[in-house]
Amino acid sequence: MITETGLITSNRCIARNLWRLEIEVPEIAYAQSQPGQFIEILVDVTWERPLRCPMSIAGIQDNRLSIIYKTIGISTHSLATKQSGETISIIGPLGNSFSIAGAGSIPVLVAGGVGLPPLLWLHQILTKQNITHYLVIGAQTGEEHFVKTDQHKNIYLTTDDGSLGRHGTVIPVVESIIDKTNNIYIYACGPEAMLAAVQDTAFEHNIGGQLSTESYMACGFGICQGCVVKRRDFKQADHSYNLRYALVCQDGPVFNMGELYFG
Amino acid sequence: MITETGLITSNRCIARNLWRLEIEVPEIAYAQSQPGQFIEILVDVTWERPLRCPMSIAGIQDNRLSIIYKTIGISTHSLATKQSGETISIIGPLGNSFSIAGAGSIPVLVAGGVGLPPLLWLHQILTKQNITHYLVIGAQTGEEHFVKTDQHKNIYLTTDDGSLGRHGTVIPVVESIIDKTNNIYIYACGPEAMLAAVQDTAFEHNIGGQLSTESYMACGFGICQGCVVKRRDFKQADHSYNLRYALVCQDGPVFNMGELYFG
Amino acid sequence: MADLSVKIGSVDFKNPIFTASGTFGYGTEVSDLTDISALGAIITKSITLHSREGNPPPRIVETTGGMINSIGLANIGVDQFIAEMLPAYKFFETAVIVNIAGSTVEEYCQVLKIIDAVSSNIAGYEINISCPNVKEGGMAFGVSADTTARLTERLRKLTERLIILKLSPNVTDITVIGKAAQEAGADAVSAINTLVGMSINHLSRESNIFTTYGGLSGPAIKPIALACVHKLASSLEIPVLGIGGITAIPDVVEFTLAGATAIQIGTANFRDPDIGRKIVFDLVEYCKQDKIESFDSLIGQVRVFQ
Amino acid sequence: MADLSVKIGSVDFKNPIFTASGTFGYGTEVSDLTDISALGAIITKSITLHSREGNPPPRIVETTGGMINSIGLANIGVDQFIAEMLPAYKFFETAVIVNIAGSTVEEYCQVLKIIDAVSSNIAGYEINISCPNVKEGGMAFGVSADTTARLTERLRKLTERLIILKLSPNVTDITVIGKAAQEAGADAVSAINTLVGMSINHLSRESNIFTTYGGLSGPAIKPIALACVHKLASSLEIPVLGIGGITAIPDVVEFTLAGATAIQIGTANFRDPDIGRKIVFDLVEYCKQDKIESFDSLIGQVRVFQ
Ligand SMILES: Cc1cc2nc3c(=O)[nH]c(=O)nc-3n(C[C@H](O)[C@H](O)[C@H](O)COP(=O)(O)OP(=O)(O)OC[C@H]3O[C@@H](n4cnc5c(N)ncnc54)[C@H](O)[C@@H]3O)c2cc1C
Ligand SMILES: Cc1cc2nc3c(=O)[nH]c(=O)nc-3n(C[C@H](O)[C@H](O)[C@H](O)COP(=O)(O)OP(=O)(O)OC[C@H]3O[C@@H](n4cnc5c(N)ncnc54)[C@H](O)[C@@H]3O)c2cc1C
Ligand SMILES: Cc1cc2nc3c(=O)[nH]c(=O)nc-3n(C[C@H](O)[C@H](O)[C@H](O)COP(=O)(O)O)c2cc1C
Ligand SMILES: Cc1cc2nc3c(=O)[nH]c(=O)nc-3n(C[C@H](O)[C@H](O)[C@H](O)COP(=O)(O)O)c2cc1C
Ligand code: FES
Ligand code: FES
Repeated sequence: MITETGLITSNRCIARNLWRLEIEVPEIAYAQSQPGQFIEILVDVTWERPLRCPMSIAGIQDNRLSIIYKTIGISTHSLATKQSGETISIIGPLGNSFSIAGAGSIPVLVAGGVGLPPLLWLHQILTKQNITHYLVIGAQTGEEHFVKTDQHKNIYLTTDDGSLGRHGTVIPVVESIIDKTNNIYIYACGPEAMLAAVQDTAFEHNIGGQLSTESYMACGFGICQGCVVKRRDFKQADHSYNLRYALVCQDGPVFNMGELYFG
Repeated sequence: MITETGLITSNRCIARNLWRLEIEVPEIAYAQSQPGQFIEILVDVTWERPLRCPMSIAGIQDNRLSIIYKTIGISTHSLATKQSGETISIIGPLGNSFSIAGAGSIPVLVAGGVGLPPLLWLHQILTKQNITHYLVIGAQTGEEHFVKTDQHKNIYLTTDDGSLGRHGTVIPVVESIIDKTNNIYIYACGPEAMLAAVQDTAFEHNIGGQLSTESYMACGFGICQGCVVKRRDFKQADHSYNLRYALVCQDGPVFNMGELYFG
Repeated sequence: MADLSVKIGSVDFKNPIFTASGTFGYGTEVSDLTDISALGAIITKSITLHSREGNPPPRIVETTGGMINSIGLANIGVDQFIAEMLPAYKFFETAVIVNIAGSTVEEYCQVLKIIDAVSSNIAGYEINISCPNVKEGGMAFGVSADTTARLTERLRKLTERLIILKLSPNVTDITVIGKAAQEAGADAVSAINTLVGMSINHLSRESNIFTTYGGLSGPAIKPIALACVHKLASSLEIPVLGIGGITAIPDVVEFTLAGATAIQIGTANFRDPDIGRKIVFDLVEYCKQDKIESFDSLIGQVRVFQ
Repeated sequence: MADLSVKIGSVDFKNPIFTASGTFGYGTEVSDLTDISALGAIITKSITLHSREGNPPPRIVETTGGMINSIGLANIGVDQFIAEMLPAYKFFETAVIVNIAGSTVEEYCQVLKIIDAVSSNIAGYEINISCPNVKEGGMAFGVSADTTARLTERLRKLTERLIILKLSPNVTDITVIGKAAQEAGADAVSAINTLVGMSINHLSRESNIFTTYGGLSGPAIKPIALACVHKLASSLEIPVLGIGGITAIPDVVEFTLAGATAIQIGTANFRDPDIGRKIVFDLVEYCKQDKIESFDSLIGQVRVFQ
């Protein structure tokens, strides 16, 4: 956990309402961040919005960290107006990270919407390490996709409206991968409904994996207790003040398959 | 009264904490604005600050209006970050204006701090019309002065700390002008204490004139009743809901010498 | 086009976008800057029996997301109001609700009687029992259920027109006051008036408001207003008019979902006196996009978890 | 260097910059991001007799200039607190005040007794009678002068350490509650806790907070907090701790001028957990520039007009 003033080196639109921001934050970049971790950005120093904005790390290269964000409200729209050369305060790296599955298992990365950024980074690392894996990306419409389908690289896209890739959710694609592949291990990040469906599918086929989830956060580092999610089995001690809930910001955002209760 | 989206054509620092902003607002510029009138600027569309910022018009040239402002708080500091090319919403022209004194009288313009902008414009007009007049400008320190002393043009500066021009307030200079000149007429704009002193001096020498004053405003156009100043003689009907007070935004900002009660 | 009309008591308003008392003058001041005929109603500055000079300046200061005012019910008084304003209202194409204030039950009654006797152009009265900036009257009424009931009962007997009690959030339980108003015959309540607030200039060490305390309004208070409206709407039968920090369509939708039959725009008028008209325009678009036939079908439809 | 120390009851604090309950955990969580030894005191998350799971999510939402929370007093309970936290406080170079909550007078007393029996490292207790997010306890106490007096009296008998009653702004007259606390023996009061607020997602039409209502905090509420502090300081003899929207030196100065002996930083910690240390640093500078020898000479020095 470091507070650092970052220098914006690029900020551009990469798909409908999706932006990619690159920031020089040497201290955070060299703090051994891992895919799954996130940062808290102080988008504006005014107090119209008192809180920072949590964003998953989408990659780190040398002293630069990147995020990919969707403009949905006040802070994210304001973030999209920032220019290279401006500075911005960042706290990070925060939260836990995906842990690499046991040797021999085949990772299947399942991303929905802005759940993609951390998995893109994981995908990059797996590719570098020459580990065979799948990447399944779901979005509402084709305009939100900025990664290209590539069957040779095992990259599959889906859209809710059928405008690009497979029509429907990511689940049928995941199931077809399960059908033809042994020893797979799932990494999923996306909206709660998707995570719940992925977890159901994993249960059905008795497959292990990790889910990265979101929640509303006031701090991002354990002092507000605002970011709780319900555990299925609440016996495990953690950073939350009570065993029923886990803190997304410290016990997560990555949880083991089966750890969380959705619904 | 017009609401118009203005295009910023320049915004630069002209003295310590003093900035000059130029905006293209054709409709307002051609609405026959006069020195003394002001505009209401929506500095930021966020709601950290809900109200607009009142600023005197410092001049109009073709379709461009300029203001001169001091960075003292949230809105004015934010205004100083605006770049040419950005747009900004303006309501104006607002309030009444200085009326030109009778033929033969010699105008003495007395400005304190950010009371200068409207008088600079008046000075410009008088100069164009070849009307002999004086301009006395007071500031706390020399760093706040951006107009040059010029005895030939009857421009005199004072500073509270003596770092530039005459040491002290504007009053001794005004008195020395009174001493050597007949038939003078005063136009003053500045902090309340200065206006009170000018009014006292005018009374003493039985000199007429006009004072432009400020107050906290919520609207700028008569619907909040927030901007009141006390009248000395409260028998005159005006825009305020009661005769004791006058509205700076509509009955002012310019009042006749002797009209207001200070203290 | 969607049906935007709403009914309060027996009166139909063409849409639920009103302007709040004290933030739109008497409705005649800003005709240069907006078209008031677009609005569902305008609510006048509070009227008292005699013209009031109001509080000394400073009366206004900005705060984070809001502002404090201490106008002190400055107003032209009922006689001048009748002489100058009522005739103008004949030509208004929007409903007018007259806001009344007083320091005694008697004063409220007299003002209402005087206006009611001569006016045929107004929809009704909003009774301000919640002004935090004056010593007499105002909030002293609004914090007591008894006084509220007594005042409402008396006024109810004097007119057939709408009587809307404007409630203060500066109380332990606003529903108690709302119920008192309802039982005494009010047609509706409006909520909220401003919250008691203070501001100090840290440099001069002076209070930024002459009366030390003033009324806080603007987006800063919206969550408090929304809670009051939801509580009132959940516990009363009569309509609730929502007020507090409304600046755009999402706010209007939120207040409506919380239970407001109509809403009032206050502080936002100072930034943009045309905002009410714009919101009415946006509301038409909003209903079209969301395929809403009658906007009033949204009233109270918020989904709460428990 | 200016003297920043302040005295509350018989306890000296090295400076008046405290962190507010529930916004700084137990003081042990953010050692990476700040140096808590700079602070005058930290106030712990509310402690109850048993560990509480708190309210279901969503618990947090942002508003203009503020945020709503409904944590619901989630906490580790007094046993775990004693086992894990008290030992850590031995090594703290800043004072610790333990905030206590309960659903019955008995529960508050038990928690205080248990802690007081084993602890030698704490300066005193802040009694939370003003949490708006839980059904039992909390605010139910804080809105009644009687209950406040009864609770304070009982607690007073149990300890020599500081007893600070934390008051709710959700009342008609906060000074009545403050006086009840003072007369029953409280060493100080702190004000304010959060205001009851609501937020709705206009798209999904759902409440943004599981419990429908939550507590509003942040700069949006600062004017309300300042008014409460000024009223309390003007009517009580005991010190007032100011809380509400404090983010920087001007806020600290304003609360002090209004009458606060010390201040607490809440919501701003979430944006910058180092903010308290920075403010202490800035306070030294401020006093130097303004040639202030003892910062406490500013307490209550606001100039009001009437
Ligand atoms: C650990 C974590 C990692 C995240 N990573 C990313 C990322 O990589 N890319 C990305 O685009 N977004 C990410 N988010 C979500 C991002 O933080 C929110 O979209 C952002 O804070 C919204 O701010 P806003 O002011 O623009 O929206 P607001 O104006 O606050 O809200 C707009 C809409 O978005 C919803 N919303 C706001 N905040 C959240 C939230 N925290 N969770 C769910 N819904 C919300 C609101 O209910 C509202 O409907 C992440 C969130 C968390 C907790
Ligand atoms: C009719 C009129 C014409 C004006 N013309 C000019 C001009 O030409 N150039 C210029 O620089 N300024 C002018 N002002 C003053 C200007 O409006 C304020 O300085 C500005 O609004 C301050 O905004 P802020 O957010 O930066 O300061 P804030 O953060 O609001 O306040 C900073 C400090 O300034 C004080 N302050 C804020 N607003 C006012 C105000 N309206 N009057 C007096 N003190 C205030 C506050 O008490 C505080 O101490 C004019 C004001 C009026 C009413
Ligand atoms: C400058 C000002 C003057 C006001 N005057 C009155 C008034 O005369 N009578 C009244 O009932 N309410 C008055 N109010 C309260 C508003 O009608 C409204 O209830 C309050 O401002 C909250 O709404 P907002 O947040 O949209 O401003 C006034 C508010 C402001 C800001
Ligand atoms: C997330 C959160 C949790 C809080 N928890 C507590 C608590 O457990 N006990 C308590 O007395 N106050 C609690 N508070 C109230 C704060 O201590 C403080 O009184 C309030 O937030 C106002 O200050 P601020 O505007 O600086 O945040 C909490 C506030 C927040 C925002
Ligand atoms: S976000 Fe504050 S504890 Fe997790
Ligand atoms: S500023 Fe609103 S009436 Fe003058």
